[in-house]
Amino acid sequence: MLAKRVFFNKYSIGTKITMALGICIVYGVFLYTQGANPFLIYYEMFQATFGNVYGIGEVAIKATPFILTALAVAIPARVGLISVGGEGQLACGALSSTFAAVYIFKDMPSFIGIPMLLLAGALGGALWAVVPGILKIVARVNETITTLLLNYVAFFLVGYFIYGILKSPDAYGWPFSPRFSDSLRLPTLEGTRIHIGILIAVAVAIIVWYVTMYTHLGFRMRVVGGNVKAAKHSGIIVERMQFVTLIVGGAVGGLAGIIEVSGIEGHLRPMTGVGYGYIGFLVAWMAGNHPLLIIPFAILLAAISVGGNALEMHSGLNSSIVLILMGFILIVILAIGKRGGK
Amino acid sequence: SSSISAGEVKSNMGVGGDAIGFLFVGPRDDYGYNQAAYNGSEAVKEAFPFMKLLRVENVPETAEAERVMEEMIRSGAKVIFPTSYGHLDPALEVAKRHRDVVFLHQGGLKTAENLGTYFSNIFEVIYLSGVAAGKMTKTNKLGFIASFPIPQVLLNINAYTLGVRSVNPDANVIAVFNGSWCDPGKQASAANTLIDQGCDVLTQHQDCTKTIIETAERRGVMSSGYHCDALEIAPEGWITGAYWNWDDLYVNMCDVILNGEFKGSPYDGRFRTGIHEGVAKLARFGKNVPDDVKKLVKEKQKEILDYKFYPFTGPVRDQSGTVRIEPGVVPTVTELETTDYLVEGSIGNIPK
Amino acid sequence: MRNALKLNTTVGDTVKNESMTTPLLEARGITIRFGDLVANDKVNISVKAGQIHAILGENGAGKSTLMKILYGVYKQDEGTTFVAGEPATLHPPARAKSYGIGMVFQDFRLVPALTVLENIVLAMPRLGFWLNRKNLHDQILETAARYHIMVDPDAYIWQLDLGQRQRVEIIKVLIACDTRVIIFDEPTSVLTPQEVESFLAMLKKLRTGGYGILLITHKIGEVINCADYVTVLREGRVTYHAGRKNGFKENELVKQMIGEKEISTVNKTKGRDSKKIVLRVENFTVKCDKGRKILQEINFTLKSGEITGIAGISGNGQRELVEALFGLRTPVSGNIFLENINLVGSHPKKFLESGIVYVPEDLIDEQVVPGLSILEHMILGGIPVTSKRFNVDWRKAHFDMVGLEEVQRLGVASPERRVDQLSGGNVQRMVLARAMARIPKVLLVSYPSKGLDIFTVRTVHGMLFSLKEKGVAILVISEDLTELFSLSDTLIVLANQRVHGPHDPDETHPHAIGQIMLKGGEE
Amino acid sequence: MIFVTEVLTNAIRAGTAVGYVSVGEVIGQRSGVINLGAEGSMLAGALTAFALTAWTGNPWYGVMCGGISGALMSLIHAFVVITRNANQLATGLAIMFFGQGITAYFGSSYVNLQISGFEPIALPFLSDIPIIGSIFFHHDILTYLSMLMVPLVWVFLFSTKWGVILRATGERDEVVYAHGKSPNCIRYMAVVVGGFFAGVGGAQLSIAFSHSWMENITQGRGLIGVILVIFASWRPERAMLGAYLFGGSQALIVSLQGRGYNFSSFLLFMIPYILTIVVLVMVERTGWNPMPEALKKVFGRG
Ligand SMILES: Nc1ncnc2c1ncn2[C@@H]1O[C@H](COP(=O)(O)OP(=O)(O)OP(=O)(O)O)[C@@H](O)[C@H]1O
Ligand SMILES: Nc1ncnc2c1ncn2[C@@H]1O[C@H](COP(=O)(O)OP(=O)(O)OP(=O)(O)O)[C@@H](O)[C@H]1O
Ligand SMILES: [Mg+2]
Ligand SMILES: [Mg+2]
Repeated sequence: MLAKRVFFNKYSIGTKITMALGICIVYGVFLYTQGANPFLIYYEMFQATFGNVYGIGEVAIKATPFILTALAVAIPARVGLISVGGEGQLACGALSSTFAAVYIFKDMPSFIGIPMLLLAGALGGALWAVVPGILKIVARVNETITTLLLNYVAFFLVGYFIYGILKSPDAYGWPFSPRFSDSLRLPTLEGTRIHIGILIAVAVAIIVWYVTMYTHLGFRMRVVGGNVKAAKHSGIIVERMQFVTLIVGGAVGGLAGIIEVSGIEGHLRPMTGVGYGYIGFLVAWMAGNHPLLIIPFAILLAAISVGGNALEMHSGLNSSIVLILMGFILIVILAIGKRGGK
Repeated sequence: SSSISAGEVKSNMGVGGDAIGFLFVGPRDDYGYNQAAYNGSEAVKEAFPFMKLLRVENVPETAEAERVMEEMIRSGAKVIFPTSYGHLDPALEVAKRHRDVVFLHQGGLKTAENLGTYFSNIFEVIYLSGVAAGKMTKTNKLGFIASFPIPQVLLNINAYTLGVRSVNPDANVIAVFNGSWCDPGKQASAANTLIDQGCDVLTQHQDCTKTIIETAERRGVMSSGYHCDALEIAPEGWITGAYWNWDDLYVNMCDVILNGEFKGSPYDGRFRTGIHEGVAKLARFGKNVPDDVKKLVKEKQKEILDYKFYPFTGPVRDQSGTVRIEPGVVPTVTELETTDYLVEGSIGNIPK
Repeated sequence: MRNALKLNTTVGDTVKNESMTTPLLEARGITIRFGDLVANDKVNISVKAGQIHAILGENGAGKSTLMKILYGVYKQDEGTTFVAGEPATLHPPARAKSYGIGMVFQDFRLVPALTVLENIVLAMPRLGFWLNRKNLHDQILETAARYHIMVDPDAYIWQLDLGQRQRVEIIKVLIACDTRVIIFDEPTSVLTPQEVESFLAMLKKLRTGGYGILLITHKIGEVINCADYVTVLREGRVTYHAGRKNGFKENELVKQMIGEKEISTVNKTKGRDSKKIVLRVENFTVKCDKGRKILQEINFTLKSGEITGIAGISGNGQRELVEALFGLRTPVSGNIFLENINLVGSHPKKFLESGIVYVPEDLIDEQVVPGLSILEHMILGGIPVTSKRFNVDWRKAHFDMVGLEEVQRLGVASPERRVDQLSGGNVQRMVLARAMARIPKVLLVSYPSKGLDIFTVRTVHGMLFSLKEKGVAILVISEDLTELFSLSDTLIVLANQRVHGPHDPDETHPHAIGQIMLKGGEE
Repeated sequence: MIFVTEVLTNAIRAGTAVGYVSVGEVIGQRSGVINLGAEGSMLAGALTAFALTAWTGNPWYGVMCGGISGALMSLIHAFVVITRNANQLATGLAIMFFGQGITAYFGSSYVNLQISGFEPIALPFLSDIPIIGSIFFHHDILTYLSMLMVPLVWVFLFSTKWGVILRATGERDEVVYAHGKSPNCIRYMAVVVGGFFAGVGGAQLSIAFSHSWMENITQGRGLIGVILVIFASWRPERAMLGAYLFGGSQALIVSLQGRGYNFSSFLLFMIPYILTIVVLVMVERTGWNPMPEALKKVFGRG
């Protein structure tokens, strides 16, 4: 239902293409005035993102955490809850799984270790979501605010441990956790950095989509999201549903954390995944919280940041040129995709 | 036959590209660490006009850096300078995949076949600036605004403190970690607090430096510099400082590599330079620094240049008085660059 | 035209010196249509200074609509409005206000987070930049004192109960400059009997103060108590007009309101004789949303195979009662026994599983999930769900639904249609069909024929009867006495926080029930 | 300086910029619009003020233009959110990114400039009062203005007709509409004024406090300002207090370290956020949630 209101369904293919072209032209003119050749830059950006396997892989691994943090927003949104907590859930997922990888599953073979790590990450994110969940159900404190605030707390929590007990003895005093043993790293595709994380993310998106669209549970979630009173009248225990969805969303956010660490970084650092939660929130809202639409939007934003390196390198302009492009596209999409609801 | 081809690759390492890549952790105009590196890259640009320069700022110290390097390689770079400590691990990863590309990492301790690290023992100069500051302070309280308790930072605090204490055993260096590399707001805040606590000389280890020096100047206290010669912005309070000049080193490294001589050159391992090669420099003296202080510092500088003196020669004690470097011992690079303590004479704790 | 004449004659009837003055506000030939519905049909009305003009009529007769036209909320399709004899356009409300017309809405237009004083400020058209609290404070207290209205200017609206809020609304109207005419829409329906008395006293003061007052009410006692004039609306037309001079006869007024409708009992079947008590409500006390006790210590039972009707003017606790009977509202005290199991404190899920089904009044707000189809709504506490691979077996559900006798008889729209795009009547059919399809032990229905055409109403009634035949205990809430009489086997009246009855509809005259409803507890 | 004086003085120094944002955001949120883009407005204000001061040498031009550029940035937010009816939180984030990009881009040539901005002024007589004097009366003019601004905003909100209308807009816009005023128009104005304040806050940071411009100089202070409004239960004086609390926690970290105390700065940094949650829980327990009704819609109906 929400998806049906997304501008993707509202505007024809032609309109969408016109919009994309419009953005390209306006931004191209801007680049031109700044002394760069827009055609060359667009070409290089394309090359860097979709021009070869490596580029595609980079887009994919960049999109992975966006997809998951967007799902962490979209799942509670199904029952009418607005969570901004992807950021903190990612951090806590990364943190808990790092603890697990360092202290518990260090020497486990991949086939047990990796699933256990994923579980630990999901658990960490879920636990982080328990806080706003309890505050919501018991103290009736708004979940949007609490999740937002807890993002900051989570960030400092990661710093606390990384500079403290989780600091690796062989990081020469730098704030890095110990490296994950090789058996705990997600398998990657030779020659690229693509790891199975993207498959996990897409699989989770499909599961969420399937569950919300094609199961009785998803149906009941939609009822709660659509009309809490109607849900109560039809015998759904609304509070339980809200609590559980918040936590499931948290688990998915936590998954983003473990995948980022085990798939790419190899160890936890203070800046791992910082900012991904907010981008996930934007992705979710641009996609109207539709689990599958999230994927193309995540890929769009991933492509912008991957192509952004090429943009910066080949234009010779200041790195902020990329942020301008991203902000511009986001604002245009939000302004054009008129949707009811605040 | 496979061993032969591997040998070929080795000898051609870094040759044949048409671009040189530079990664900076912050903005290129931070009046500090990144600007120094950026200026070095400008020198490279001048020296090798036929090479394209690929420069990316604000590369986070995460695996994101890997992608930037890959993109540089795709765009024709065979020589890449990751200039921040946190870029080391990503660089090692990329180096594994691209054996024909040479990586020169600034400040790292781990190396690889095609990845060398270089750094400048700027602490030697910082020691000198500590000597000057120790002479200048009236309150015997010197403020040191640090970012994070990482070895490079701790090393600099220690060098400064040793310098201060060498001429003024009563003085203390108050080190505070403000938890950011470049946040002018936090810097101004920390500077003001330290001045309020009675510090009359400020220095810092941050990426951007201007705010602290200016705040000190405006509040009428003195400052020692790091990263940049900032005499102009603090005509009254400037004492002296340590700054980088990477130009010649960068150009020389590129020269060596582009000639196919990376292997076997000083740069294919851990290369450390410093005051002797002119990468780390002592800044000009401020106008209020008396001649005897200038003379003292010059003398110490000469001792270091003549290898008669090394700042970290033991005994070096930490805050609790425990001897960390035994008397007469000259620590190794690894020992220094893994420093995890503050020396006697510095106030402040390494935050957890 | 006939109406206009009628109005003229009535003007002639009024007190002499009044007849000389021109009406403060007058409307002639007002017609307004909402789609096909003619909400007001050539209505004439006028009010003079120092006059209380009461307007009576059934629900949906068009009273509020007429008042909203006079206050400029709606723009009439035909007809003219006059202020002090001059033709004047009243739309939008800001203009009506500038002509000195004020209105006290039934759903108060107040901002709960602001204080009384601030709410009043909002309504004051001419006021400088600064808020002179002291001055305003005095001004409010002075106005309040003049009409014996008690308000605390510094209290927050959210702290006030409904009666107090109404007083704020009244002061808001009074304090605005130059208000001459005040329109009250069902002011007393939210008040306790004591409050009603002081309200009426205040009205009389206002009359003495020279205001023209238009008063909508359902309570004839109030009309007789204070009105100078009465107009009865039925189906958008003025059907009756009388001045105090002629005297108001209670029975006549009730008759004019309800009309000459025959109360048809044709379909009514006697329930089975062996009536077993299914639901027993004991010492039940319920609070309304505002925290006021709206029902106190009530007791009644529902028997299988019997329809119990609940009569009463809306706002007397009907809504709260059924919500509590479905677990949506926890009672302050008391018990609900469903076949000797106490359900108090359980979740609605338990109530539903135990066999209680509830059809609420506001279907759009409480039953419609935006975006979902009829079929999807039908399984929400309706037709039983069979699962197929984690999912509802929608094909079977579709098949089941189409096959349902209730669905066919009620003519529920096709299963794929989105419910949020249905008309109110069609939503009602769907909800009723769903409730009946469950064959519950107890069926709670609020306003079962709201928004339905005559034919469907008959059908619905017929279905309720056949459910009754199957032994279901049914509770019907309605304000429409005709409907209640035609459905119920036993009637109870909610008024004044209490249950009155049970009455046997066959042995009671509707007017008697109406009296209880209108007069509250004073039997 | 004694410990308390030192911490409080520096709390005010470090908190003022955030205080401007927060008090401005009180105005915006009271009208029913939350603007996470305040971060972008603050950056725009910081850059514009710095650039103007560098060009003209007169910091007052900087403050004015800084405020105006902050207002312009928030105008985008107002348009997308009020006219185009987009999600407020998402739009605010987008504007934050946009603001970061555009200011970093156009600001890069200003980083190394030196300006003569506002200097601290010791107020005559007042600054001589022991303790109080050194805490409150040794600041720059924008800090004094911010202290003055709090009662002004308070008076505006609670003692003027337009303040009442503004608050009513955030609660029940239909009531405001019924009284003949356009809620959207009021919201536009409130958001733009909030942006202006954020811009001045940025200006305070760049030309009065740090005398520097650096890309992303605000480092999330704008977002914190927005969050503090919730902590402050939408009251300007508490918002300012919250800003001082935030500045104070920063100052405390330095003060304690300078005295050699060992503690975790990470835990200290968490305090303002955890405190906000605690305040929210306590507010909920009183049964009356001061959040403007219109914002409740933004924050979801569940
Ligand atoms: N805005 C509207 N759009 C469509 N129909 C309307 C609208 N307002 C009222 N109606 C319809 O006009 C008719 C008259 O409604 P009105 O509210 O005037 O009745 P009323 O006499 O005030 O009834 P009550 O006693 O319940 O207040 C009703 O059938 C109602 O459904
Ligand atoms: N736009 C509309 N379309 C259809 N029905 C409407 C519309 N607006 C109102 N109604 C219905 O008309 C009826 C009366 O609406 P209205 O807004 O006039 O209430 P009211 O008369 O002020 O209330 P009261 O019954 O208390 O006098 C209600 O049943 C409402 O559901
Ligand atoms: Mg009505
Ligand atoms: Mg009405």
